Amino acid sequence: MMMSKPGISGRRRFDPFLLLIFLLVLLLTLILARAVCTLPMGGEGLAGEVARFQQQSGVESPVTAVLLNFRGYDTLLEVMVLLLAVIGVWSLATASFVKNSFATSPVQISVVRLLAPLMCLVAAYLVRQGTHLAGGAFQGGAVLGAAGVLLLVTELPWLSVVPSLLLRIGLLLGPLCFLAVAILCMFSGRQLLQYPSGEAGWIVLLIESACAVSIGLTLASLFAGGRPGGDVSDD
Amino acid sequence: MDILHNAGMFFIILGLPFFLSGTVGLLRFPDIFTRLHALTKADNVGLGLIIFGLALQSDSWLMVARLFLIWLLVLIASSASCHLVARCAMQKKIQPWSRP
Amino acid sequence: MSRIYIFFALILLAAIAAGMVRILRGPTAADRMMVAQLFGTCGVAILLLLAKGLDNMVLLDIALVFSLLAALATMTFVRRTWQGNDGEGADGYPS
Amino acid sequence: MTLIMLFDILLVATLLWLAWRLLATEDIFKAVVLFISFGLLMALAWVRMRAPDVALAEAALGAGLTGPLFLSALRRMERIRKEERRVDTDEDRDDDVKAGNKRKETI
Repeated sequence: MMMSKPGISGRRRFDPFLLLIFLLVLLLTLILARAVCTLPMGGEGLAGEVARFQQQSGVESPVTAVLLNFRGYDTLLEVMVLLLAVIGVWSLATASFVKNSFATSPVQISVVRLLAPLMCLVAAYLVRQGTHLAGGAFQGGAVLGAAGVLLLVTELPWLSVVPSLLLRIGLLLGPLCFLAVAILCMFSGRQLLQYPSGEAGWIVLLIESACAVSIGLTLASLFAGGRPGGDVSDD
Repeated sequence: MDILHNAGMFFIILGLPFFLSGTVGLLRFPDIFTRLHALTKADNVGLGLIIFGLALQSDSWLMVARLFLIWLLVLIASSASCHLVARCAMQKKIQPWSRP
Repeated sequence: MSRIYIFFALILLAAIAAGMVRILRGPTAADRMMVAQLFGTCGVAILLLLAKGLDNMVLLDIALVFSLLAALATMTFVRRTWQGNDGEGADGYPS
Repeated sequence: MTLIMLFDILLVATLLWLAWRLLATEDIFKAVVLFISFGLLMALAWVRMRAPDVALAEAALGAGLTGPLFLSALRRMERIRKEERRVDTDEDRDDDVKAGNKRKETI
Protein backbone atom coordinates (compact mmCIF):
# COMPACT_ATOMS: atom_id res chain seq x y z
CA MET A 1 0.00 0.00 0.00
CA MET A 2 2.89 2.31 0.67
CA MET A 3 4.13 1.50 -2.79
CA SER A 4 0.79 2.17 -4.32
CA LYS A 5 1.09 5.87 -4.98
CA PRO A 6 0.06 6.52 -8.55
CA GLY A 7 2.80 7.30 -10.97
CA ILE A 8 5.37 4.72 -9.91
CA SER A 9 7.54 4.27 -12.94
CA GLY A 10 8.77 1.07 -14.43
CA ARG A 11 5.53 -0.74 -13.88
CA ARG A 12 5.11 -1.85 -17.42
CA ARG A 13 8.55 -3.33 -17.86
CA PHE A 14 8.75 -6.60 -19.71
CA ASP A 15 9.40 -9.48 -17.38
CA PRO A 16 10.29 -12.94 -18.73
CA PHE A 17 9.05 -14.48 -15.51
CA LEU A 18 5.61 -13.00 -16.11
CA LEU A 19 5.63 -14.43 -19.61
CA LEU A 20 6.37 -17.87 -18.17
CA ILE A 21 3.51 -17.54 -15.71
CA PHE A 22 1.23 -16.39 -18.50
CA LEU A 23 2.14 -19.41 -20.62
CA LEU A 24 1.64 -21.80 -17.72
CA VAL A 25 -1.76 -20.30 -16.93
CA LEU A 26 -2.68 -20.52 -20.60
CA LEU A 27 -1.67 -24.18 -20.60
CA LEU A 28 -3.75 -24.85 -17.48
CA THR A 29 -6.72 -23.11 -19.07
CA LEU A 30 -6.41 -25.26 -22.18
CA ILE A 31 -6.18 -28.44 -20.13
CA LEU A 32 -9.21 -27.44 -18.09
CA ALA A 33 -11.14 -26.50 -21.21
CA ARG A 34 -10.31 -29.87 -22.71
CA ALA A 35 -11.38 -31.62 -19.52
CA VAL A 36 -14.68 -29.74 -19.56
CA CYS A 37 -15.24 -30.57 -23.20
CA THR A 38 -14.70 -34.27 -22.64
CA LEU A 39 -17.20 -34.47 -19.78
CA PRO A 40 -20.10 -36.77 -20.55
CA MET A 41 -23.06 -34.67 -21.52
CA GLY A 42 -26.55 -35.10 -20.18
CA GLY A 43 -25.64 -37.51 -17.40
CA GLU A 44 -27.39 -36.82 -14.16
CA GLY A 45 -24.35 -37.74 -12.11
CA LEU A 46 -25.08 -39.01 -8.66
CA ALA A 47 -28.30 -37.04 -8.21
CA GLY A 48 -30.47 -40.08 -8.86
CA GLU A 49 -28.44 -42.17 -6.44
CA VAL A 50 -28.87 -39.55 -3.73
CA ALA A 51 -32.58 -39.25 -4.38
CA ARG A 52 -33.00 -43.01 -4.07
CA PHE A 53 -31.46 -43.18 -0.63
CA GLN A 54 -32.89 -39.87 0.56
CA GLN A 55 -35.45 -41.68 2.68
CA GLN A 56 -32.79 -43.46 4.71
CA SER A 57 -30.74 -40.36 5.44
CA GLY A 58 -33.24 -38.95 7.91
CA VAL A 59 -33.19 -35.46 6.42
CA GLU A 60 -35.07 -33.94 3.54
CA SER A 61 -32.32 -31.78 2.07
CA PRO A 62 -30.15 -33.73 -0.38
CA VAL A 63 -27.13 -31.55 0.33
CA THR A 64 -27.27 -32.19 4.06
CA ALA A 65 -27.85 -35.87 3.41
CA VAL A 66 -24.69 -36.09 1.35
CA LEU A 67 -22.62 -33.97 3.74
CA LEU A 68 -23.52 -35.63 6.99
CA ASN A 69 -24.69 -39.09 6.08
CA PHE A 70 -23.52 -40.48 2.78
CA ARG A 71 -20.17 -38.74 2.92
CA GLY A 72 -19.93 -38.28 6.65
CA TYR A 73 -16.25 -39.12 6.91
CA ASP A 74 -15.43 -36.34 4.48
CA THR A 75 -17.17 -33.75 6.63
CA LEU A 76 -15.55 -35.24 9.73
CA LEU A 77 -12.13 -34.64 8.22
CA GLU A 78 -13.12 -31.10 7.21
CA VAL A 79 -14.11 -30.30 10.76
CA MET A 80 -10.77 -31.69 11.89
CA VAL A 81 -8.98 -29.47 9.41
CA LEU A 82 -10.67 -26.43 10.94
CA LEU A 83 -9.54 -27.55 14.37
CA LEU A 84 -6.00 -27.98 13.06
CA ALA A 85 -6.13 -24.46 11.65
CA VAL A 86 -6.95 -23.05 15.06
CA ILE A 87 -4.20 -25.09 16.68
CA GLY A 88 -1.75 -23.79 14.10
CA VAL A 89 -2.73 -20.17 14.63
CA TRP A 90 -2.69 -20.53 18.40
CA SER A 91 0.77 -22.02 18.41
CA LEU A 92 2.11 -19.19 16.28
CA ALA A 93 0.93 -16.09 18.07
CA THR A 94 -1.00 -14.65 20.93
CA ALA A 95 -3.99 -12.52 20.11
CA SER A 96 -3.58 -8.85 20.73
CA PHE A 97 -6.87 -7.21 21.46
CA VAL A 98 -5.98 -3.85 20.10
CA LYS A 99 -7.55 -0.92 21.83
CA ASN A 100 -8.37 1.78 19.36
CA SER A 101 -7.39 5.18 20.64
CA PHE A 102 -10.75 6.59 19.53
CA ALA A 103 -13.79 5.94 21.67
CA THR A 104 -16.32 3.55 20.26
CA SER A 105 -19.42 5.31 19.07
CA PRO A 106 -22.42 4.66 21.33
CA VAL A 107 -24.44 3.98 18.20
CA GLN A 108 -22.15 1.13 17.31
CA ILE A 109 -22.38 -0.39 20.76
CA SER A 110 -26.15 -0.36 20.80
CA VAL A 111 -26.36 -1.70 17.24
CA VAL A 112 -24.04 -4.53 18.18
CA ARG A 113 -26.10 -5.24 21.25
CA LEU A 114 -29.08 -5.60 18.97
CA LEU A 115 -27.41 -7.51 16.14
CA ALA A 116 -25.24 -10.04 17.97
CA PRO A 117 -28.10 -11.95 19.64
CA LEU A 118 -30.05 -11.79 16.38
CA MET A 119 -27.11 -13.36 14.59
CA CYS A 120 -27.01 -16.20 17.09
CA LEU A 121 -30.72 -16.69 16.55
CA VAL A 122 -30.36 -16.72 12.77
CA ALA A 123 -27.46 -19.17 13.11
CA ALA A 124 -29.69 -21.55 15.05
CA TYR A 125 -32.43 -21.04 12.46
CA LEU A 126 -30.04 -21.88 9.63
CA VAL A 127 -28.87 -25.06 11.34
CA ARG A 128 -32.47 -26.08 11.85
CA GLN A 129 -33.30 -25.13 8.27
CA GLY A 130 -30.47 -27.35 7.05
CA THR A 131 -32.49 -30.49 7.54
CA HIS A 132 -35.04 -29.65 4.89
CA LEU A 133 -33.90 -26.56 2.94
CA ALA A 134 -30.66 -24.72 2.32
CA GLY A 135 -28.55 -24.19 5.39
CA GLY A 136 -26.61 -26.31 7.78
CA ALA A 137 -23.65 -26.41 10.07
CA PHE A 138 -21.26 -24.40 7.95
CA GLN A 139 -23.72 -21.64 7.17
CA GLY A 140 -24.93 -21.40 10.75
CA GLY A 141 -21.37 -21.55 12.02
CA ALA A 142 -20.34 -18.77 9.67
CA VAL A 143 -23.11 -16.51 10.94
CA LEU A 144 -22.15 -17.38 14.50
CA GLY A 145 -18.55 -16.56 13.70
CA ALA A 146 -19.68 -13.26 12.24
CA ALA A 147 -21.37 -12.47 15.55
CA GLY A 148 -18.08 -13.16 17.32
CA VAL A 149 -16.20 -10.95 14.87
CA LEU A 150 -18.76 -8.20 15.38
CA LEU A 151 -18.11 -8.27 19.12
CA LEU A 152 -14.35 -8.32 18.61
CA VAL A 153 -14.51 -5.36 16.23
CA THR A 154 -16.53 -3.38 18.75
CA GLU A 155 -13.81 -4.13 21.30
CA LEU A 156 -15.88 -6.23 23.56
CA PRO A 157 -13.04 -8.73 23.99
CA TRP A 158 -15.16 -11.70 24.90
CA LEU A 159 -12.50 -14.08 23.66
CA SER A 160 -10.14 -13.15 26.48
CA VAL A 161 -12.88 -13.07 29.10
CA VAL A 162 -14.36 -16.47 28.36
CA PRO A 163 -12.56 -19.09 30.46
CA SER A 164 -9.93 -20.79 28.36
CA LEU A 165 -11.22 -24.26 29.20
CA LEU A 166 -14.72 -23.35 28.07
CA LEU A 167 -13.38 -21.98 24.81
CA ARG A 168 -11.40 -25.14 24.15
CA ILE A 169 -14.38 -27.30 24.93
CA GLY A 170 -16.45 -25.25 22.52
CA LEU A 171 -13.85 -25.63 19.81
CA LEU A 172 -13.72 -29.38 20.35
CA LEU A 173 -17.46 -29.87 20.67
CA GLY A 174 -18.15 -30.49 16.98
CA PRO A 175 -15.26 -32.85 16.19
CA LEU A 176 -15.73 -34.76 19.46
CA CYS A 177 -19.45 -35.15 18.91
CA PHE A 178 -18.88 -36.33 15.38
CA LEU A 179 -16.18 -38.79 16.43
CA ALA A 180 -18.25 -40.10 19.33
CA VAL A 181 -21.18 -40.79 17.04
CA ALA A 182 -18.90 -42.42 14.47
CA ILE A 183 -17.29 -44.72 17.03
CA LEU A 184 -20.55 -45.53 18.77
CA CYS A 185 -21.91 -46.59 15.40
CA MET A 186 -18.99 -49.00 15.11
CA PHE A 187 -19.58 -50.43 18.58
CA SER A 188 -23.17 -51.26 17.82
CA GLY A 189 -22.16 -53.58 15.04
CA ARG A 190 -22.23 -51.22 12.08
CA GLN A 191 -19.68 -49.56 9.89
CA LEU A 192 -17.98 -46.30 10.82
CA LEU A 193 -20.56 -43.49 10.61
CA GLN A 194 -23.38 -45.80 9.65
CA TYR A 195 -26.22 -44.38 11.68
CA PRO A 196 -28.92 -46.66 13.04
CA SER A 197 -31.80 -46.56 10.61
CA GLY A 198 -34.75 -44.50 11.71
CA GLU A 199 -32.75 -42.36 14.12
CA ALA A 200 -30.53 -40.63 11.60
CA GLY A 201 -32.63 -37.47 11.73
CA TRP A 202 -31.84 -36.31 15.23
CA ILE A 203 -28.27 -37.61 15.07
CA VAL A 204 -27.62 -35.42 12.04
CA LEU A 205 -29.20 -32.47 13.80
CA LEU A 206 -27.09 -33.08 16.91
CA ILE A 207 -23.87 -33.25 14.92
CA GLU A 208 -24.83 -30.18 12.96
CA SER A 209 -25.55 -28.11 16.06
CA ALA A 210 -22.29 -29.13 17.73
CA CYS A 211 -20.32 -28.46 14.56
CA ALA A 212 -21.96 -25.08 14.09
CA VAL A 213 -20.82 -23.99 17.57
CA SER A 214 -17.31 -25.21 16.86
CA ILE A 215 -17.12 -23.63 13.43
CA GLY A 216 -18.37 -20.31 14.76
CA LEU A 217 -15.79 -20.30 17.55
CA THR A 218 -13.10 -21.38 15.10
CA LEU A 219 -13.81 -18.52 12.72
CA ALA A 220 -13.91 -15.98 15.53
CA SER A 221 -10.62 -17.30 16.96
CA LEU A 222 -9.03 -17.15 13.53
CA PHE A 223 -10.15 -13.53 13.29
CA ALA A 224 -8.57 -12.76 16.66
CA GLY A 225 -5.37 -14.07 15.13
CA GLY A 226 -3.82 -15.98 17.96
CA ARG A 227 -4.16 -17.61 21.32
CA PRO A 228 -6.14 -15.36 23.65
CA GLY A 229 -3.44 -14.50 26.12
CA GLY A 230 -5.77 -12.87 28.56
CA ASP A 231 -4.58 -9.33 28.87
CA VAL A 232 -5.68 -6.46 26.74
CA SER A 233 -2.80 -4.65 25.16
CA ASP A 234 -3.14 -1.09 24.07
CA ASP A 235 -1.39 -0.23 20.88
CA MET B 1 -56.26 -10.14 -5.12
CA ASP B 2 -55.64 -8.55 -8.46
CA ILE B 3 -55.76 -5.05 -7.11
CA LEU B 4 -53.25 -6.02 -4.43
CA HIS B 5 -50.99 -7.46 -7.10
CA ASN B 6 -51.19 -4.31 -9.19
CA ALA B 7 -50.63 -2.08 -6.19
CA GLY B 8 -47.60 -4.17 -5.27
CA MET B 9 -46.24 -3.83 -8.78
CA PHE B 10 -46.77 -0.08 -8.59
CA PHE B 11 -44.72 0.16 -5.41
CA ILE B 12 -41.93 -2.01 -6.81
CA ILE B 13 -41.71 0.16 -9.91
CA LEU B 14 -41.78 3.22 -7.68
CA GLY B 15 -38.82 1.82 -5.73
CA LEU B 16 -36.49 1.36 -8.66
CA PRO B 17 -35.80 5.08 -9.37
CA PHE B 18 -34.65 5.49 -5.78
CA PHE B 19 -32.00 2.84 -6.29
CA LEU B 20 -30.93 4.40 -9.56
CA SER B 21 -30.75 7.84 -8.01
CA GLY B 22 -28.72 6.41 -5.15
CA THR B 23 -26.18 5.06 -7.62
CA VAL B 24 -26.16 8.28 -9.63
CA GLY B 25 -25.62 10.19 -6.40
CA LEU B 26 -22.76 7.90 -5.45
CA LEU B 27 -21.12 8.56 -8.76
CA ARG B 28 -21.83 12.25 -9.21
CA PHE B 29 -21.84 13.88 -5.79
CA PRO B 30 -18.75 15.88 -4.87
CA ASP B 31 -17.74 14.75 -1.39
CA ILE B 32 -18.05 11.94 1.06
CA PHE B 33 -20.90 13.36 3.13
CA THR B 34 -23.18 13.99 0.19
CA ARG B 35 -22.39 10.55 -1.21
CA LEU B 36 -23.23 8.97 2.12
CA HIS B 37 -26.47 10.88 2.09
CA ALA B 38 -27.39 9.67 -1.38
CA LEU B 39 -26.43 6.10 -0.70
CA THR B 40 -27.88 5.35 2.68
CA LYS B 41 -31.13 7.22 2.33
CA ALA B 42 -32.26 6.82 -1.25
CA ASP B 43 -31.41 3.14 -1.38
CA ASN B 44 -33.23 2.37 1.82
CA VAL B 45 -36.37 4.12 0.63
CA GLY B 46 -36.12 2.16 -2.60
CA LEU B 47 -35.70 -1.10 -0.72
CA GLY B 48 -38.59 -0.18 1.56
CA LEU B 49 -40.86 0.45 -1.42
CA ILE B 50 -39.82 -2.81 -3.10
CA ILE B 51 -40.38 -4.73 0.11
CA PHE B 52 -43.74 -3.05 0.59
CA GLY B 53 -44.72 -4.04 -2.94
CA LEU B 54 -43.55 -7.62 -2.46
CA ALA B 55 -45.36 -7.77 0.87
CA LEU B 56 -48.59 -6.71 -0.82
CA GLN B 57 -48.15 -9.52 -3.33
CA SER B 58 -47.13 -12.21 -0.88
CA ASP B 59 -49.64 -14.78 0.21
CA SER B 60 -48.81 -15.41 3.85
CA TRP B 61 -48.31 -13.23 6.90
CA LEU B 62 -45.11 -15.08 7.76
CA MET B 63 -43.62 -13.92 4.49
CA VAL B 64 -44.65 -10.34 5.21
CA ALA B 65 -42.99 -10.54 8.61
CA ARG B 66 -39.78 -11.90 7.13
CA LEU B 67 -39.70 -9.23 4.46
CA PHE B 68 -40.12 -6.46 6.99
CA LEU B 69 -37.51 -8.01 9.27
CA ILE B 70 -35.06 -7.89 6.40
CA TRP B 71 -35.91 -4.25 5.76
CA LEU B 72 -35.47 -3.39 9.42
CA LEU B 73 -32.06 -5.06 9.49
CA VAL B 74 -30.92 -3.23 6.39
CA LEU B 75 -32.15 0.05 7.88
CA ILE B 76 -30.21 -0.56 11.08
CA ALA B 77 -27.08 -1.56 9.19
CA SER B 78 -27.21 1.39 6.80
CA SER B 79 -27.92 4.04 9.39
CA ALA B 80 -25.27 2.72 11.74
CA SER B 81 -22.59 2.53 9.09
CA CYS B 82 -23.54 5.93 7.70
CA HIS B 83 -23.22 7.42 11.16
CA LEU B 84 -19.89 5.70 11.79
CA VAL B 85 -18.33 6.73 8.50
CA ALA B 86 -19.57 10.32 8.81
CA ARG B 87 -18.39 10.58 12.41
CA CYS B 88 -15.01 9.24 11.50
CA ALA B 89 -14.76 11.60 8.55
CA MET B 90 -15.53 14.51 10.87
CA GLN B 91 -12.85 13.32 13.27
CA LYS B 92 -10.41 13.20 10.42
CA LYS B 93 -11.37 16.80 9.64
CA ILE B 94 -12.46 16.13 6.09
CA GLN B 95 -14.01 19.37 4.94
CA PRO B 96 -17.62 19.11 3.81
CA TRP B 97 -18.12 20.34 0.30
CA SER B 98 -19.58 23.80 -0.08
CA ARG B 99 -20.61 25.67 -3.17
CA PRO B 100 -17.52 27.40 -4.48
CA MET C 1 -45.47 -12.59 -15.29
CA SER C 2 -42.36 -13.58 -13.38
CA ARG C 3 -40.21 -12.12 -16.12
CA ILE C 4 -40.94 -8.62 -14.94
CA TYR C 5 -39.26 -9.30 -11.59
CA ILE C 6 -36.18 -10.57 -13.36
CA PHE C 7 -36.19 -7.42 -15.44
CA PHE C 8 -36.22 -5.33 -12.25
CA ALA C 9 -33.39 -7.41 -10.83
CA LEU C 10 -31.46 -6.80 -14.02
CA ILE C 11 -31.87 -3.04 -13.61
CA LEU C 12 -30.59 -3.23 -10.04
CA LEU C 13 -27.63 -5.33 -11.14
CA ALA C 14 -26.83 -2.66 -13.70
CA ALA C 15 -26.99 -0.09 -10.88
CA ILE C 16 -24.48 -2.15 -8.89
CA ALA C 17 -22.19 -2.51 -11.88
CA ALA C 18 -22.27 1.25 -12.42
CA GLY C 19 -21.60 1.89 -8.75
CA MET C 20 -18.40 -0.09 -8.92
CA VAL C 21 -16.73 2.75 -10.77
CA ARG C 22 -16.61 4.47 -7.38
CA ILE C 23 -14.30 1.76 -6.02
CA LEU C 24 -11.77 2.61 -8.67
CA ARG C 25 -12.25 6.35 -8.53
CA GLY C 26 -13.20 7.24 -4.96
CA PRO C 27 -10.61 9.58 -3.48
CA THR C 28 -10.85 8.44 0.13
CA ALA C 29 -10.90 4.92 1.45
CA ALA C 30 -14.40 5.42 2.82
CA ASP C 31 -15.71 6.16 -0.67
CA ARG C 32 -14.52 2.78 -1.81
CA MET C 33 -15.97 1.12 1.23
CA MET C 34 -19.38 2.71 0.69
CA VAL C 35 -19.75 0.74 -2.51
CA ALA C 36 -19.79 -2.40 -0.42
CA GLN C 37 -22.69 -0.82 1.44
CA LEU C 38 -24.45 -0.17 -1.87
CA PHE C 39 -23.88 -3.80 -2.78
CA GLY C 40 -25.48 -4.86 0.46
CA THR C 41 -28.68 -2.90 -0.07
CA CYS C 42 -28.94 -3.58 -3.80
CA GLY C 43 -28.02 -7.23 -3.30
CA VAL C 44 -30.85 -7.68 -0.83
CA ALA C 45 -33.29 -6.10 -3.29
CA ILE C 46 -32.03 -8.29 -6.13
CA LEU C 47 -32.33 -11.40 -4.01
CA LEU C 48 -35.88 -10.53 -2.98
CA LEU C 49 -36.92 -9.86 -6.57
CA LEU C 50 -35.27 -13.07 -7.73
CA ALA C 51 -37.00 -14.96 -4.94
CA LYS C 52 -40.31 -13.75 -6.33
CA GLY C 53 -39.31 -14.17 -9.96
CA LEU C 54 -37.84 -17.64 -9.65
CA ASP C 55 -40.33 -18.61 -6.98
CA ASN C 56 -37.63 -19.87 -4.65
CA MET C 57 -38.19 -18.86 -1.06
CA VAL C 58 -34.74 -20.02 0.10
CA LEU C 59 -33.41 -16.79 -1.33
CA LEU C 60 -35.16 -14.96 1.49
CA ASP C 61 -32.78 -16.64 3.92
CA ILE C 62 -29.81 -15.49 1.87
CA ALA C 63 -31.24 -11.96 1.86
CA LEU C 64 -31.61 -12.22 5.63
CA VAL C 65 -27.95 -13.17 6.02
CA PHE C 66 -26.94 -10.37 3.66
CA SER C 67 -28.86 -7.78 5.64
CA LEU C 68 -27.60 -9.13 8.95
CA LEU C 69 -23.97 -8.90 7.91
CA ALA C 70 -24.20 -5.70 5.88
CA ALA C 71 -22.82 -3.50 8.63
CA LEU C 72 -19.97 -5.78 9.64
CA ALA C 73 -17.52 -4.85 6.90
CA THR C 74 -18.11 -1.13 7.31
CA MET C 75 -17.77 -1.32 11.08
CA THR C 76 -14.48 -3.20 10.79
CA PHE C 77 -13.29 -0.71 8.24
CA VAL C 78 -14.06 2.27 10.46
CA ARG C 79 -12.58 0.74 13.59
CA ARG C 80 -9.60 -1.05 12.19
CA THR C 81 -8.58 0.74 9.05
CA TRP C 82 -9.71 4.31 9.09
CA GLN C 83 -9.88 5.38 12.68
CA GLY C 84 -6.79 5.96 14.75
CA ASN C 85 -4.42 5.18 11.94
CA ASP C 86 -1.74 7.70 12.64
CA GLY C 87 0.20 7.33 9.44
CA GLU C 88 -2.62 8.73 7.42
CA GLY C 89 -3.08 12.03 5.69
CA ALA C 90 -6.16 14.20 5.86
CA ASP C 91 -7.32 12.92 2.53
CA GLY C 92 -8.01 9.59 4.10
CA TYR C 93 -5.57 7.72 1.97
CA PRO C 94 -4.20 4.84 3.96
CA SER C 95 -0.83 6.14 2.84
CA MET D 1 -36.18 -16.71 -21.09
CA THR D 2 -33.72 -14.39 -22.73
CA LEU D 3 -34.11 -11.92 -19.89
CA ILE D 4 -32.64 -14.23 -17.30
CA MET D 5 -29.84 -14.96 -19.74
CA LEU D 6 -29.14 -11.25 -19.98
CA PHE D 7 -29.02 -11.16 -16.19
CA ASP D 8 -26.50 -13.99 -16.17
CA ILE D 9 -24.35 -12.41 -18.82
CA LEU D 10 -24.23 -9.11 -16.95
CA LEU D 11 -23.43 -10.95 -13.72
CA VAL D 12 -20.59 -12.93 -15.29
CA ALA D 13 -19.21 -9.88 -17.05
CA THR D 14 -19.23 -7.90 -13.81
CA LEU D 15 -17.59 -10.75 -11.94
CA LEU D 16 -14.85 -11.12 -14.54
CA TRP D 17 -14.25 -7.41 -14.60
CA LEU D 18 -14.07 -7.31 -10.81
CA ALA D 19 -11.65 -10.23 -10.73
CA TRP D 20 -9.44 -8.59 -13.31
CA ARG D 21 -9.38 -5.26 -11.49
CA LEU D 22 -8.77 -7.08 -8.23
CA LEU D 23 -5.69 -8.76 -9.60
CA ALA D 24 -4.41 -5.77 -11.52
CA THR D 25 -4.75 -3.07 -8.89
CA GLU D 26 -1.69 -1.98 -6.94
CA ASP D 27 -3.52 -0.57 -3.96
CA ILE D 28 -4.11 -3.38 -1.49
CA PHE D 29 -7.03 -1.66 0.17
CA LYS D 30 -8.76 -1.23 -3.16
CA ALA D 31 -8.20 -4.92 -3.82
CA VAL D 32 -9.82 -5.77 -0.49
CA VAL D 33 -12.92 -3.72 -1.29
CA LEU D 34 -13.08 -5.29 -4.73
CA PHE D 35 -12.84 -8.69 -3.09
CA ILE D 36 -15.73 -7.94 -0.74
CA SER D 37 -17.80 -6.85 -3.72
CA PHE D 38 -16.73 -9.96 -5.57
CA GLY D 39 -17.97 -12.10 -2.68
CA LEU D 40 -21.35 -10.40 -2.66
CA LEU D 41 -21.79 -10.85 -6.39
CA MET D 42 -20.52 -14.41 -6.19
CA ALA D 43 -23.37 -15.19 -3.81
CA LEU D 44 -25.75 -14.01 -6.52
CA ALA D 45 -23.93 -16.18 -9.04
CA TRP D 46 -24.33 -19.23 -6.80
CA VAL D 47 -28.02 -18.44 -6.57
CA ARG D 48 -28.23 -18.50 -10.34
CA MET D 49 -26.37 -21.82 -10.42
CA ARG D 50 -29.16 -23.22 -8.23
CA ALA D 51 -26.90 -23.84 -5.27
CA PRO D 52 -28.59 -21.94 -2.45
CA ASP D 53 -26.52 -23.78 0.15
CA VAL D 54 -23.30 -22.51 -1.31
CA ALA D 55 -24.86 -19.08 -1.81
CA LEU D 56 -25.70 -18.95 1.89
CA ALA D 57 -22.17 -19.94 2.84
CA GLU D 58 -20.74 -17.44 0.39
CA ALA D 59 -22.99 -14.68 1.69
CA ALA D 60 -21.96 -15.37 5.26
CA LEU D 61 -18.28 -15.93 4.59
CA GLY D 62 -17.67 -13.62 1.66
CA ALA D 63 -19.68 -10.68 2.85
CA GLY D 64 -19.35 -11.08 6.57
CA LEU D 65 -16.09 -12.72 7.44
CA THR D 66 -13.40 -12.44 4.79
CA GLY D 67 -13.90 -8.69 4.45
CA PRO D 68 -13.24 -7.93 8.13
CA LEU D 69 -10.48 -10.55 8.15
CA PHE D 70 -8.65 -8.88 5.28
CA LEU D 71 -9.14 -5.39 6.69
CA SER D 72 -7.78 -6.56 10.01
CA ALA D 73 -4.83 -8.26 8.33
CA LEU D 74 -4.14 -5.10 6.37
CA ARG D 75 -3.99 -3.13 9.57
CA ARG D 76 -1.64 -5.64 11.10
CA MET D 77 0.59 -5.58 8.03
CA GLU D 78 0.81 -1.84 8.17
CA ARG D 79 1.65 -1.87 11.85
CA ILE D 80 4.43 -4.38 11.26
CA ARG D 81 5.76 -2.38 8.37
CA LYS D 82 5.68 0.77 10.45
CA GLU D 83 7.63 -0.86 13.23
CA GLU D 84 10.22 -1.99 10.73
CA ARG D 85 10.51 1.51 9.41
CA ARG D 86 10.81 2.82 12.92
CA VAL D 87 13.79 0.58 13.52
CA ASP D 88 15.27 1.70 10.23
CA THR D 89 14.94 5.36 11.02
CA ASP D 90 16.34 4.82 14.49
CA GLU D 91 19.44 3.32 12.97
CA ASP D 92 19.80 5.73 10.13
CA ARG D 93 18.89 9.03 11.58
CA ASP D 94 19.06 8.54 15.26
CA ASP D 95 19.67 12.16 16.12
CA ASP D 96 16.91 13.38 13.90
CA VAL D 97 14.34 11.17 15.50
CA LYS D 98 15.44 11.95 18.99
CA ALA D 99 15.56 15.65 18.43
CA GLY D 100 12.33 16.14 16.64
CA ASN D 101 10.50 13.05 17.81
CA LYS D 102 8.83 13.23 14.46
CA ARG D 103 8.17 9.61 13.98
CA LYS D 104 5.01 10.26 12.10
CA GLU D 105 6.63 12.49 9.55
CA THR D 106 9.46 10.12 8.85
CA ILE D 107 7.10 7.32 8.07
